[in-house]
Parts: sequence; C-alpha cells; structure tokens
Amino acid sequence: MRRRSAVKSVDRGEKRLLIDMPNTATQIREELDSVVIRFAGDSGDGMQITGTQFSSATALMGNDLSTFPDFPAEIRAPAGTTYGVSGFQIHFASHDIKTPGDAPDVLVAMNPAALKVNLGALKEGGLLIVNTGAFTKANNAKAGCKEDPLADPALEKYRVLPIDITKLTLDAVKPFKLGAKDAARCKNMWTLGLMFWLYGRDRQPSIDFLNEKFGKKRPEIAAANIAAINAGHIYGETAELPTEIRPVVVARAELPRGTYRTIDGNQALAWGFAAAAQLSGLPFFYGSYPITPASTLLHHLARLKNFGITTFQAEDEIAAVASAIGASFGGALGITGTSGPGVALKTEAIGLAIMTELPLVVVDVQRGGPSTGLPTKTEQSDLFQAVWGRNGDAPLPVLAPATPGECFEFAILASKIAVKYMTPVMLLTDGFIANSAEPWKIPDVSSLEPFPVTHHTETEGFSPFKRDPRTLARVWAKPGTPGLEHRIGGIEKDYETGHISYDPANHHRMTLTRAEKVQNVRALYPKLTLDQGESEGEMLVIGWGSTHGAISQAVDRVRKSGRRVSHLHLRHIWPLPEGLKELAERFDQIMVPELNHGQLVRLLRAELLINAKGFNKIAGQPFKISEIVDEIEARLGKKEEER
Amino acid sequence: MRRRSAVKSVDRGEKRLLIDMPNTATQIREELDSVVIRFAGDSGDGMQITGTQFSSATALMGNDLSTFPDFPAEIRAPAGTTYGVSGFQIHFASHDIKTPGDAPDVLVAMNPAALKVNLGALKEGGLLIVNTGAFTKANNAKAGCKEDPLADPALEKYRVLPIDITKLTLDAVKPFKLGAKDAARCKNMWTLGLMFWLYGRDRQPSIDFLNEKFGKKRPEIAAANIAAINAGHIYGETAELPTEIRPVVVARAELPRGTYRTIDGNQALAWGFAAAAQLSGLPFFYGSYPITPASTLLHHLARLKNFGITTFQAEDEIAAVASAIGASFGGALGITGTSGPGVALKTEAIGLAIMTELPLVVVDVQRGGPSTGLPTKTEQSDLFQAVWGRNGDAPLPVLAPATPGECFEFAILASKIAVKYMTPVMLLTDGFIANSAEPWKIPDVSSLEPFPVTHHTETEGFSPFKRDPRTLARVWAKPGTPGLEHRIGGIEKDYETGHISYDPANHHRMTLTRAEKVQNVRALYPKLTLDQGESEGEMLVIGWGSTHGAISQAVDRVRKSGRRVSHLHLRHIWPLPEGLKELAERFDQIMVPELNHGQLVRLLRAELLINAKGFNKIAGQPFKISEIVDEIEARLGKKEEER
Amino acid sequence: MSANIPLSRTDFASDQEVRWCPGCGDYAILAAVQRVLPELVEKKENTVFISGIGCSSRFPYYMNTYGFHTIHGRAPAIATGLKLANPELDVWVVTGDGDGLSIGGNHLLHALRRNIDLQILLFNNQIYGLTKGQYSPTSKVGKVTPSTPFGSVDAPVIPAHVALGAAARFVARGYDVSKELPEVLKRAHQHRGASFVEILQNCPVFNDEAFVQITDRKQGPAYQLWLKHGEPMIFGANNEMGVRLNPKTLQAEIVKLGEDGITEDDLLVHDETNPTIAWLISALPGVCALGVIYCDPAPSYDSAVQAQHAQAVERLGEPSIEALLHSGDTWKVE
Amino acid sequence: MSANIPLSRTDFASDQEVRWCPGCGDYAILAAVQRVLPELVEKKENTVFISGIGCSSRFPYYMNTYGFHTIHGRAPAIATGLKLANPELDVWVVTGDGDGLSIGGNHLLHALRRNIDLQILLFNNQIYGLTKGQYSPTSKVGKVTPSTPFGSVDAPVIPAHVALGAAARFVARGYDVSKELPEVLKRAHQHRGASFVEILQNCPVFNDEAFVQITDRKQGPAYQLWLKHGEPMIFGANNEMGVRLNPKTLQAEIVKLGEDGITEDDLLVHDETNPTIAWLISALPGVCALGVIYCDPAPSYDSAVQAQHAQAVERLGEPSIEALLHSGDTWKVE
Ligand SMILES: Cc1ncc(C[n+]2csc(CCOP(=O)(O)OP(=O)(O)O)c2C)c(N)n1
Ligand SMILES: Cc1ncc(C[n+]2csc(CCOP(=O)(O)OP(=O)(O)O)c2C)c(N)n1
Ligand code: SF4
Ligand code: SF4
Ligand SMILES: [Mg+2]
Ligand SMILES: [Mg+2]
Repeated sequence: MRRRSAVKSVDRGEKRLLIDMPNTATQIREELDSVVIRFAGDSGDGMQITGTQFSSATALMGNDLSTFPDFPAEIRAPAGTTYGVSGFQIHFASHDIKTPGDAPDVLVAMNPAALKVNLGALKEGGLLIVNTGAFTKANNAKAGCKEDPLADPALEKYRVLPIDITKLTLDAVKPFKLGAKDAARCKNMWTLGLMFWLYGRDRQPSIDFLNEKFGKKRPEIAAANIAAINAGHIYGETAELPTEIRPVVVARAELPRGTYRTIDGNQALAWGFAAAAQLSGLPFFYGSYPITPASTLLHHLARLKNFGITTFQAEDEIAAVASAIGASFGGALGITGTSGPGVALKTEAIGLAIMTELPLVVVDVQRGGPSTGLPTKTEQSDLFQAVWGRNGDAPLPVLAPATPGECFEFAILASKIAVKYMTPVMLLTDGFIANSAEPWKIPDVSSLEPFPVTHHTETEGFSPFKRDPRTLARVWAKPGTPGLEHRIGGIEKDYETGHISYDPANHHRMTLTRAEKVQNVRALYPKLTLDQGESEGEMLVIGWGSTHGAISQAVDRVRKSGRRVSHLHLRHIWPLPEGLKELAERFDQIMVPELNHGQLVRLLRAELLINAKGFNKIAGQPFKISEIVDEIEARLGKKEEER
Repeated sequence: MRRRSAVKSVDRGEKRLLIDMPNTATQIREELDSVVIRFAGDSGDGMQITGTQFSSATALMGNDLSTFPDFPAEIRAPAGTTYGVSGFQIHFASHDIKTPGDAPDVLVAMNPAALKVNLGALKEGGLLIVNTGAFTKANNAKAGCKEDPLADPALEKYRVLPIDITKLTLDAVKPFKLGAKDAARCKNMWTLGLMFWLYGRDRQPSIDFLNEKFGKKRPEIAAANIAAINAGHIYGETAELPTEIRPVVVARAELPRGTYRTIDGNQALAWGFAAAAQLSGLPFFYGSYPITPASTLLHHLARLKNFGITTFQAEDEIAAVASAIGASFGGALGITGTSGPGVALKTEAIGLAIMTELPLVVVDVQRGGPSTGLPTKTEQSDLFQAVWGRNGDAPLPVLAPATPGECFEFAILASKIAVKYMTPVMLLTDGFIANSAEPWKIPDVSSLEPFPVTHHTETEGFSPFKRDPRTLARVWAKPGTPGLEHRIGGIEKDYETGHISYDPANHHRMTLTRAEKVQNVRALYPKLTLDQGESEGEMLVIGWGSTHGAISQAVDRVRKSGRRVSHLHLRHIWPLPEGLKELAERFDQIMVPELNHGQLVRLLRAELLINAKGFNKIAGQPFKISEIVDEIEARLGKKEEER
Repeated sequence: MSANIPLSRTDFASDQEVRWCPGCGDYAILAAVQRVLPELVEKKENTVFISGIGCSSRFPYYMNTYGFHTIHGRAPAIATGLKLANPELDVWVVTGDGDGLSIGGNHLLHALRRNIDLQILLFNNQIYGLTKGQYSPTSKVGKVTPSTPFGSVDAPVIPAHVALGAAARFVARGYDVSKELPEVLKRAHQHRGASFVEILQNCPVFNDEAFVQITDRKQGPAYQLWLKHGEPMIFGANNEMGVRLNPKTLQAEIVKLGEDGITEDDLLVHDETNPTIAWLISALPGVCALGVIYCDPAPSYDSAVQAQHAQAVERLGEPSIEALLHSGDTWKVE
Repeated sequence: MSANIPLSRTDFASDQEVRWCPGCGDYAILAAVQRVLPELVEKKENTVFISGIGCSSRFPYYMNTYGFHTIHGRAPAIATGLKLANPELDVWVVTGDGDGLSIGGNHLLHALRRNIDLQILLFNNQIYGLTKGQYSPTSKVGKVTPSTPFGSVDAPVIPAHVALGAAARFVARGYDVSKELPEVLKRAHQHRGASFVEILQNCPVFNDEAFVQITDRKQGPAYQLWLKHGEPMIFGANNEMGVRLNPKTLQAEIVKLGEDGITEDDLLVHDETNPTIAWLISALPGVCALGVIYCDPAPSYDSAVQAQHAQAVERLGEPSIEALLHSGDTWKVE
C-alpha cells in the first residue's frame, strides 16, 4: 500500500527552499482528484514554456503528473494560423496517473486558431479561458473563422472565462519599457500566474527560472515576465470571477518515498547511457544525425563531455551508425539514435554489425510514417522494421521501454546486452515518450549493477570468433592489443577461424548460431509478470511502449466494473520472453492495442500461434483511455451474468 | 498428355540449320532418361563457357534441361586454389525436369582443386573425367593436397577416366601458333568436344559461336578453339576408352509445341520489362547500381536502347531508386533493381514512393546474407525485408516468380500492378533464378495483353489524390500537362485535396486506404491453384521462388510412393491470395521449405493462423530433391496402412 | 493557360500559405524566383521544382508549378531521373546546406559531374533550420548549437569549391535579399547542363545575421564583388577596391585603386571559363564574389542520352519484342 | 612483439592467400605498404586498415594488422568512429574509385572536411573491378562497359579536385608500380589530419593499360611530373620540360627548356601550401602531377575533440551520475 506522501523539501540545483502554501484564505478551494489542462496558442505564444513551468510547479507540489506537448512541424508557422497552433496538455492528480489525460477539463486558448483547433477536445462543461485580446477581425480571418468565434453558440456547453490577457499583460509590464513584441510575449507568463493562483501553485521556481534564463543578459525581460506572473496571480485573487470558477486544490499524490524530478524520455535515455558507460567502464561514443523527435538525445549527450562521452554529428544516418560501429570495433560502447526514416537508412550497416558481431545500440524514437509522414507526431509503426527489416536472416534484440522514466534503465539494459552478447540492439521509443515529462523517482545510483567489460587480451588460441559457450558471444579484441591482430568483415566467416568462408554447411551453422545467440539474451530478462490482473481470465490486453499508461488505466477501469481482464506490457519484443504462449492461452481473448496498423499482433501470432487481435489507431496521437475501455467492453460483450 | 516431341528445325539468329545426328554407328549408345553433369575447373579454365555451350547444344537436341552455375566471389582467384574453383552443373532429360539435379552422374575435373571441392558430390559409381595434365606437384600443393589426389583410394568408388587434356589440347592447337596462355585456354573446348561426342551433341552451334565471338578480331583464336572441339570429339570416337564408358543418348523430352530458347532469369526480366514498356505505351527508365547477382539485369537492359529504354547507372542504390521515382513522377515506368544490401539502402526512398503513391518496381535478386554475406550464392532471406522492412505502416505488393522463364511474365505483371494501382511493387528473385538457364517456350507476343496507360489530363475537379473508386489508385498527372500543376511529397496528405495534412483522423484514413489499395491488387491474381496434388491430404508443401523445381520433384516422388501430399507454390507473397487459409486447413500438416531461417512460414502463421512449419536450409545452395523428400517422409512418418 | 497571354508573377504563386518564420530569407528568394520565372518560361506546366527536406525544401509548395518535396538529400537524384525520363521539362532543384551538402553531398556531386540540365539552388543559412538549429557543413568553426554546446570543431566547406571539385560547369552565388538575384537565376537557367547557385540566406531564428557583413544594406556593398566576364575585378562602395593576383605566389590580394600607383590594368580580369580563376575567387579573403563564378558549357548528360537513343534506333532498327525474344539460338518443337 | 626487435616487411603480411587476379596492380600497392610500414610504425598492434567493398577493399585481409572489411562506401565513416573512440590508433582507409567516389563520395568529402587523422588511399583503376567491369566515376567518356554498351556519356571527376573541393589539407598522387610510392605513403603518414592519396592502379582484366602512358617503364617518365616543394616544375625523360603559368590567362603551359629562351626561372615553383597551385596542377594537360600536390596542415578533428573533452572535465569537473540525476529541480517524498 502506498502512503499519502508529503513533499518535505525541494532541492533546486544549489538552492533549497521551503514551499509556503499559497494563501487560500480568501476563497474556498474546490478539492479535486485530478485535473487535465490544455494550454493552446500560437507557436510564438510560448505555450511550451507555460506548460513546462506549470508542470514543474505541479511536480513540486507533490502531484503525480503526465504531460503531452504537441507542436507543429513548422519552426514558426505564420502567426494566427491553425497549423501554427502549439499545444501542451498536463494531467495531474492526487493518485498515480499514467497518461496526459483524454479530454481536458480546462482549455486555455490564447487566440482564435487555438480555440478552433482545440475546442472539440474540451470536456462538456469544462472551463474555457480565452484571451479576448487576440480575437481581432484579422486573427479570426487568419484562423479561417468568418464569424466571431466567441459569439458561437457552441460555447454555451462550456464555462467560459473571457479575459483580455493581452491588455492586462501590456499594462503589467509597462514599467519595464520593453519593445511592443517583447511586451506582448509576456502574455504566457501572465496566464501562468493566473493558473498558479487557480491551482495553488508556488510562483518562486518560475521566478527563479526567469532570473536564471534572462537575468544576466536581459534583466528587464526577466523583470517584466515576473511582473506578468504576479499580475496574473493577483488578477485571480482580486478580480470578481464568476462564482462557478473557484480555485482548486489537488491533494498530493501517494508516491513511494524518495527523491523525485521530472524527466522526459530522451533525457532519461541520455542519462541512462551515461550511466551505462560508467557501469561498463567503456568509453562512450554516440554517432547521430539530427532528426525529430530524436535530436534532443544528441543534444543531451553533447553536454556530457566531462563524462567521457563523445558525440559526433555525422553527415547522415549511414555515417552515424557507421561511426558507432567503428567506435565499437575500437572497443568503445557505440550507440546511434534516430527516428524511422533514419533507421531505414541505417539498415545495411546494422546488418554489418550483426555479421561482425559488434556491440551497438540503435535508438529509434518512432514518429508517424511512412516516409516523412508526421514528423512531430507519435506512432509505433517501426516494430516490423526493428525486428524484421533487414536483408538476410539478421536477428537482433529489440527492447521497448513503456515510460519516459523506464528509458533510463532500458538504456542501461540495451548497452549491457550489446556488450555481453556482442550484438546490435534496437531500442524503440516514440515521440510521445521522448517529449512528455513525468515525475521520476531518482534511482539510487549505488544500486545500479556494474557490468565491467574487459576486452580480450589472451593471444593463446585466439580467434576473433571464439565464443563464450554459454552466451555464444564472440570475444571482443580491440585494436591496440598486441598479438591479437585480426580482420573482420561483412562476408560470412568460418565458425572456427573467423576467416572468410563460402562453405555451405558453415553458413547454415553460423546463421543458426547468430539466431541462437540472440535468443540467449533472455537470460537477462526478468521473469514475465503481468502489469495488472490475474494470470487467466476473459481477456489479456498485450501492449508495448508508450501506450502503457492508457492501457493500464483502461484495464483498471474495466476491472473495476468487474471484468476479468489483465494487462501484460511487453518491454522485450525480441526475443519474446519465455512463458508467453502458456500465459496467453489462459485467456479467452487477446487484444493488442497499438498505434500502428497491427505489428506486434502479427509478431505474436507468427511466433506463438495465438489468436491475438489488434486494436489500432494510426492518428499520430496517443490512445485515449476511453477508446481502449470502449473497445474492451465491446469485445467482451455483456458480462456472463448479464447475458 | 504431352507428346514425345520432335525438334524439327533450329533457328540460330539469321541462319537456319538442320541437325544431322552425330554418327553413332561405330559404338552402341547407352540410352538414358536423364543425366547430370558437373564441369569444374579453375576460374580461368572457362568452365562457364563450356557449361553454357553444352547447354545450348543440349537444348537444341530437344532435351529438357536445367543448369546451375556456381562461381567464386573473387574475379580471378589465384589459379589452382580451392576457392578459385568454378563449377557449372547441367541436368538434362527426356522428360520434364525442374532442377539442375542433386548429385552429378558425371564430374569433369580440370585440376586438383576442382576435384577436391567437387568429388564429394559425385554419385557413387559415377563417371569422373580428370585432366591429368593439371595434376602437377605445384597444382596439388595449391589445392592443399599433400598426396597425389589421383592416387587416393577414395577414387575407387567411381569410374575414372584420366586424360591428359592439357597435352592433347596443346597438340591440337599447335598449327595456330598461339601464345602459351592462349593455347592452354583451349582446354575447355577440347573437353566440350569430348562431351559432345559422349552425348551425341551437334558441334556446329558452338563452332558458329566461336567464329562470331573471335572471328573478326582474332581469327586464329577461333580456329584453334574449333580445332580443339574437333580434336576432343575425334578423341572420343577413336581412343580406346574403357568399355564401361559408352556414348550416351538421351531421347528428346516431351515438350509442348512451340519455339524454344534457353533463358536465364535476369535476361527474362529484362525482356519482360521491355515488353511491359510496349504493352503500357510508357517510356521506360531503369535506375540501378551494379551488384551481384543483379548486375546483368542492368547489362541486358542497357543494350535495348532502341526500345526507348533508358538505363542509368547511378552513384549508389539510393540514387538508383530515387532516379526511378523521379522518372515515375515524370510519367515513365520507373524500375530499379538490386540485391539485398541494395534494397536495405533503398528502404527510405521506397517509403516515399508508397507515400506519394507513384508506380515503381523494385527487383531484389536475393543472395546470401546478412550484410555482404555470400555475394555469389543464392538465398531467399529477403522476404521479411520485402514485406515488412520499412518504417511506418508501409505496405506494397510482393511477387516472386518460380523459374527463370516466369521472370518474363512477372516483370510484366509487376509493371502492370505498379501503374494500375499507383504503387511500388517488390519483385523477388534470387541468384539461382538469375543465373541458371532453362529452355523456355517463347510466348506469342501478340497474345500478351496490352495495358495502355493514359496519364490524367482532365483539369475539372482535379486533385492529385483523387482515387479510382474500384482500385483506389490515385490519378497519375505528369509534369508537362497544362492546368494540373500540383505538388506531392513524403508528408501525410489530405484525403481529398492532397495538400499536407497533420489531421489525426485523416492520417488514420490514409493509412487504411493505402493498405486497402494494396489488398485490391488481388483482383489481378489468377485463381489460387495447386501446382500438384489434391486439395486435401496428409501434407501441403508451400514453397515460393526458386525452390519450385526441387519441391515439385520431391512432391512428385513422395506422391508416387502413395502419399497424399500436395504442392502449392506462392507466386504472390503480398497480399496473400484469397482462399489460402481454407485450402491449408484441409491438410493435416503444412510444411514450408525455404532457403532461409523461416520467413514465409512466419508470414503465413501471422496472417492465416495456420500451424505451418518451416524446413530451412541456409547454405547458399538450392535444395536437393532428396533433402525435401527425406523431410516430407520423416514428418509424415509411416503410412497409415503400415502403422 | 493560353500561350498568348504572357505569364506573370502571380501565376507562379500557389494557393498554399507560406509557412516560414517571419523574416526568413526564404521569402525573398521565393519572390525573386516568382518574379524571374515569367521571363524565362513559356509553358508553366513544364516547370518543376524538386526539393529535399528542410525549411528551404518547403519551397515547391509555394510555387504554382509541378513540385515534389522528396526526402532528405535525394532531390538531385530524383531530379536526374525526372529529367532523363522527360527531357523537355525545366527542372529546378531547391536544397539547403544540410540537405545538399551534408546528407545529400554525393548526389549533388554526381548531378554536377554528369552535367544533367538542372538548376540547383542551394539555400545556405549555415544551419539546420527545420530541426531547430544544429550546425551544418557550412557553419563556422566554433559555432555553438544544441549539438555543439562547446562549439563545433570541424572546418566548413565552401559550396562553390565543392561544386568545382565535382567538375560543375556553372557555378554562381547570390544572396536572399539581393536585387541582382533574379539576374543570377536567369543566367543559371540559360546554361544548358547543371547550374549550381549558392544563395546566402538569413535564418533569423537560429543563425541570425550570419551574412550581415555582406548583405547589410549600408555596409554590405563594400564587401560584395560582383563579377563581370571580361572585366577587371573592382568593388567597394565607390568602386575603389580591386582584386590583384600575385603571379609569384599565386595568391589574390585586395588592393585600393590609386594607392601605390595601382590602376585597373593591374587587376585580375574575370574569365568565367577559367576554372583556376573560379577556384581562386570562390574563397577570396575579405570580399565575397557574387554573380557568375564559372560558366563553361559542355554537352549535358540528358542530351547525350537522347542522342544515344536516336543512334540506337538508327543502328538497331525499330524495336520488336517478337524479334528480341527470337534473337540468338532457338528451336522448334512440333 | 617486443618493442626492441624492429618490425620488418613480413611482419605485416597476413597468413591469408592474396586473391587478386594475376597481374593486378593491387599486388604492387600491397608490397609498397608492407615495405614502408616498418619504417613508420613502432607498434604493429596500433595499425588498422579499414576498407569498403571492391577488389581494392580486400586489402586489409592481407595485412597482418587489425583490419575491417566493411560495406560499400562507408569506410571513411567507420574509420572516423574508430579514430574518435581510440585516438592513439594509426588508421588507414583503403578504397576504390567506385567505393570512394561513387557510393562513398559523401563520406570521403566529410572525412576530408573534418580533417580526421586518417590516411585515405584511393586505388583508382577507372573501373568497377569486383562487379566485373562497369564504368566508374573516373572512367573516361565513351568507355564501353557492360553497363554502357554504347559508351558512357558522363564526364569523370578528378579525384584530387574532389578532395580539394572537400577542403582536404593533404592531397597526393602515386601509381601502383612506382618505386616512389612508399615515399608518398610516408608523407601521407606524417601528415596529421586527413591525408588523401590517389593511387593509379592497373586492372588488367577489365581496364588494362588505362594509365599506360604514364606508368610505362620506358615512355612513362616523359609524362610524370614529380613535385618537389619549393622547386620549379621540371619533368621529361631528360628533365627538359617544364610547366609555366601564363599570368594573364591563368593557364598552365607545357614548355621546353631552352626553347624560345625559356629557363628554369620561367617555371612555376611548387608550393605545397598553395591551394590554387594544387588545383591547377591536379589537372595539367599532357603531364601527370605526382607526389605531394597539397599539404597545409590544420588541427585535426580528433585532436580538437580530445581537447574539448579535457576542457569539459576542467570546467565541469569529474563526472558523477549521482549529481547528474539530481541536477535541476528535484523534490523529496517522505
Ligand atoms: C533521413 C532524414 N534524416 C534527417 C531528417 C531531419 N532533417 C530534416 S531537415 C534537416 C536539415 C535541414 O537543414 P538544411 O538543409 O540546411 O535546411 P534549412 O532547414 O536550414 O533550410 C534534417 C537533419 C530527415 N527529415 N530525414
Ligand atoms: C551496397 C552495395 N552496393 C553494391 C555492391 C556491389 N559492389 C561491390 S564492389 C563495387 C564497385 C567496386 O569498384 P571499386 O571501388 O572501384 O573497386 P575495385 O573493385 O575496382 O577495386 C560494387 C558496385 C555492394 N557490395 N554493396
Ligand atoms: S528556422 Fe530559419 S530557415 Fe527555417 S523558416 Fe525559420 S527563419 Fe527560415
Ligand atoms: S578485377 Fe581488376 S582490380 Fe580486381 S583483382 Fe582483378 S585485376 Fe585487380
Ligand atoms: Mg540550412
Ligand atoms: Mg575501381
């Protein structure tokens, strides 16, 4: 049982603060279990900053939370257009939550385009805060609205709070004599201030953030933004808001004891790799070519030069993976990361790593496909490519963490498998995991198990393809080692000597050996365990990757309604864990929800010959909990006793 | 019922000859049903020419035949080494045959290395012709033989015919005053002459061939080689050969009426594409980068410039496929061809063709993998890559002809699907199909069905993604057409307008539409028919591609022993043909023999949920008939009545 | 659509809203192209823009011509196939310093080497715009970007040098807001064969003012050397500066006319057809050569391919599948 | 293995049989490398040969050093990763005109641009050997090959020009059977940063005598201009010819010493550090420049990366995962 936990102290870099709860004496706060807010505005409106600042403050308040930034593919689409709308959704609660929420309870719309794009998502009866200052004729036209969208009778379904945020912000920052543009840009901080008031969040961390970011170079900007936050906050406290709009309190979530931070998937990967380098004692090399949504992994790692991490921005994805293979040949931990189109380009070289049996981790932060597809949207459609997308019989282990936080441990596991089994490993995440932040209990570093690697040095009886009889991994002899001079390459090699061999029987044997070696990786898997439910029942829902949260919540709901549904989340895609077929066969139905057109489901059917059925959404968006609940219920039909 | 057929006339280019049967009066010819001969020698010994010449002569004699050239990866490996051995196997018979044969009846070994590498394959009691002149100490050493291999007691199992071919050849060509090298090179023609005598083949076509090849530039070479052929022939007629070595006659095969030629897979592909260009009325563009065993497809097409065929040797495989996509965008039939590693490189661009829905045919002449693998050996291990090896949900039709001759019709079918459905199509062949020749009944060109393509020109209501409601193909509007100016690209497009769209529901719909369009291709499939056997029974053997011959013969044999086994050969891999599941379920067992580690079998299990089991050989070599027979029998166990 | 009404600038603007950041140099280039095309093109339907991926590569969407926004780096290869399949088209390639010189460097090299009749416009903003500001192969050493937080350590290439090294037969340079840009594009269009045009382009968001020294309205002209074939290389706000070659060291020097008795006669005379001059002036110290750096036409690949086709038909006759299938050895079974 | 016994040629020969065709120029290059390495290398175990795919790329198998026969065209990229991960290694890249200039052109360009400390040897036989004789990016126009039965129509590149265009800091040229080849290799090895060496190589099977004019024992020397830094460019069987620059047209001319009063003083003096001279002499008409064409060292990429690492440790301190995970905002739940 989890305890209702208390945030005791907050450690912000060097500084230590004590949170003083905002003064809520003036108004009675409504107590809620969970809230979903979506901030939406123009790309230039700074909604991503508003969102992350609100998230940090919320995390510091001890709520559990999950976020979902959703931004356009254009760098700066022309102001006011619908395709230039940038959104940030946050779900926070007094209990353990796993998704950024289905429909928002609150929508903050900074301009007509944001309203137009997002209104459909808002819960009926939800709170709609609009910046009326942005609803000019010109802006309405840019958003493609002929009529004034605020006059739309559709709004009657919601609680509307119209505020001229533009004007109030300009008034608040007037003393700082900013240019018109800079002054207007403070709107997002005014809004943040209002939301801080509404949800009883502490302003100080954001004030510190602003001082840190602008304080030195442009102190007037920092001061104006801080003034805007305060003005928004004061507005909430003093303005005569409609009575149905009351400040809210969301109690602290029950979280296990420990030190927490927020983390997104790419950051967690970067830190996991840094840890893997230390745990293995190997030099670390990351070769990559920028691509959304994988680029920030390169950015995070590039900052860790003092960890002995070398990052290399290659000329393309082929050079990126090739450089990582070269580094591995040289005895380092070679890693490469990209998204789907980049994996496609790396395919041939990954085959080389398989054939030469060199360690390598390939991170695929999946996005909407095929081709350029939906570059900034999330999808799970590279599973086939990861498992089967190579010429020749070319197996490799494929792993898929389920949450941003798990990326940390899976970066370590992938590295460990790569060096222990001398094999490339594919690590599948996606745009959703990469970009969304969640509170993460910082692991105890001393509890991370080292896996020191010592390269082969023994010259006696040396052959580069000498194998460990248990793992079947070949020895790793790195250039620079006296007496072990040898040559490897992409042509088939003799099982014994490692020299080129065109012998038919040898090729058969080597192919089976490479496959068996990959199967052996299961020795490092934990025992197969259900994420939820009993090990038999009406339905087993098998998911993988970023759909974990939605599936988990959905199964929880369905179970609460009395159905015998269980949830298994596969984090090890290839080889499949042992015992899976036996487990699956104890259920009447198997449903595999995926954000693709049916990939894991085919793998399961092919390998286990189980009648798994897919549930597929290919919309570049995460599942909503309700979508899965509805589907489970539809498939289960009425409960037996109700029939 | 087939008739025992008679070769009436032979048309050799312009010339018309009548075959006069060789004079066999001097010796009584042994009558045989079928013979398998393997020519083996050093890469420099010209065994491939000997083999193809013997094949042509055999085809002209009216035998059915199948060949299997097997040469080393090195261009010219050092003379005399085992890895420099080049082989050519031919199987010919008085009945319909489908494979180059399991174990040869006759082995011609031109040097110690060739003997060493090939002896194990020879049937016990088989005829071994060795060129003793090459069994020098030095050559024995180069082949890694410490003792004289001709003194090996192992030879006692065979009928050995030792001849100093080197010396006899040099004697024969002395009058032509060639250099030592050129004179020695005539050995293969001397050998050919002897084999012509042994099997009663006509010398004239080979004499014409030599005159055509060398006649103009080096007439003395032509004359010497012709003299060598004749000398070998005379040797057979006059030398006192051991009595157990008798000339052989193999009666004409029963073949359907028609005009025949020999053809290999790449040639058949090239000509099929040339036909497709004419049938469609489209300009034809082939972009490729040389790679074994696909290069000769480029070479064949490059010669057909007068057919309006443009060939383009690109800087790499990516540029090759990209240029073909560009050509298709321009309204041409864009084709690209390569082998496995090249397909890997083309992966990203194929995704672009899928997304922009442009016609394209990608030929994959498979070879041993993964990575560089066994470049000159055959394998079927790119099926996964073809069907599933791309980022995103990226379906495309995959076809696989079963014989060299079928490559002709499948080149046409692939082109037709590509333009009718506006989709890339993958055409899988392999090194075996590409290189081995078989007699091919030349189709009646007037019976080939035209599929004229007219590009879209109607400006009224034009959208580049307007679809044919039946096929779901989009319109093909090519640059240069007034009023249809439009832009396409790899980003997701709006279903209606074709403009960029990030809309979630639209992406879902477009993904389903692309998948459905590919499923619709089945409208062009013939009705699913078994290659052999009844539509229910003890076992269904499902094969694909070049294993057709071996499976077909194996099933034939097992059926003759009374087992209820049927053979289905899938030539349409994706989408799978309709009715397959129903058919498969009428059998007790399903066995899927493949030259890979189990790829089609997984596809079948995933799609049809049938308990198909693989039978896999990953040796870079075709199946032997006996291997499949043994496996079928082992799996079936004893016959019911015998139990 | 009638050929009689001359085309105008607006004929080339598509109905899609332009989605670059406010102030992006790409707007000016788009305007220049739309302005000059009516002068160059008779049939709009024969004009095609092929691009890769990047902010710059969004270009085709805004042109009311045929267009193909392909994949990263591959535009020259796709354009090659298009031009070979359909030689009467007028094919333009739009690429960026990342698209064209990083991932796509090899295709650029080979399109130039083969001399395919394309106009290749490389928008050089010395940064990866679309992926949010990583350094590119033309970024200056020491550039701090998200992927080089401690500054980049690799030397940039000079795009014109890459093109010359690839045996390009037309190399030119311009910049986004320059009023001479249409003229440079016109020369590129006139050239039969591959024309390479580097266009310096400002990215106000990730690499603002990278070229401000040259492009600044006021100070800029002092750093611009506009090349004129057959004329001495003079530049400067008042045409007071020149480029002189030291014939001993084979190095170029910037000199002031009038000083030390230097006259126009001492200056290097531009010869568009001379590859050594082209090489030398592509990287002058302290001044930026603009306009046509090199232009020395040779037969284009596409025209040679067409000629070969014509010859083949002459030599081998009209094609017949029937005859093809029956060529070589055949036999009849009756 | 003891450091005291000097290494000899045979120490560098592996136990694998050499599998090139008889008479292939690759044998001579292998011999030259094996001959010169003992002079350059103290620790054999630090020497690595990385190759792509092609006949030439079989090279590493025959060297008793570390070696990696990788995939087609990618050797420079793999070598880059290797050198960055393990900077004390001595890394050689062996590639062909197809491997290095066709499929691998871009990686070559970027390895040179970045100036990674590698020796890149490009065996140029103007043909694809391993795939049986198709034309390559260095094949002469009109070349008849299986893929160009009517003759090729695209212009070749000059490898040295490609390298210079890619901002290479060391460019040299030699040929397979030349006795000076070891010396050229030695210079390449001495150079810190990327060294590019084109080696003209005869393929007797598919492109015999492509360079016979230059490499012929008797006639050859008349066409060989061996470059010496600081010395006038003299060549010819009797050192009777020279290279002169026309300072007006900036074109090189072949002149005969003594004729028309021409003396050594009139000749162009080789300056290894001058890129314009390097460009000019890479493509002289009627004579082939050999030896070191360009050598102008700059800090290598790998050394700069190492320096940045050292600075980072100095600035940011020794790494602690513990501290990293706790950086920024954290909170405690108790
Ligand atoms: C295969 C692939 N790799 C990477 C990317 C990500 N990507 C898109 S544009 C770009 C670089 C763009 O730079 P540049 O060509 O200079 O264009 P700009 O945006 O600066 O105009 C990159 C790396 C991609 N789309 N596809
Ligand atoms: C991805 C890929 N494409 C094509 C090939 C086939 N291939 C092997 S070597 C080669 C060209 C070799 O030419 P070059 O580099 O000049 O080497 P050479 O054989 O002449 O020494 C080609 C096209 C391959 N192995 N891999
Ligand atoms: S990021 Fe830079 S290059 Fe891209 S559109 Fe914005 S300003 Fe232009
Ligand atoms: S084909 Fe040419 S390059 Fe290759 S090994 Fe033979 S001679 Fe040498
Ligand atoms: Mg750029
Ligand atoms: Mg070559």
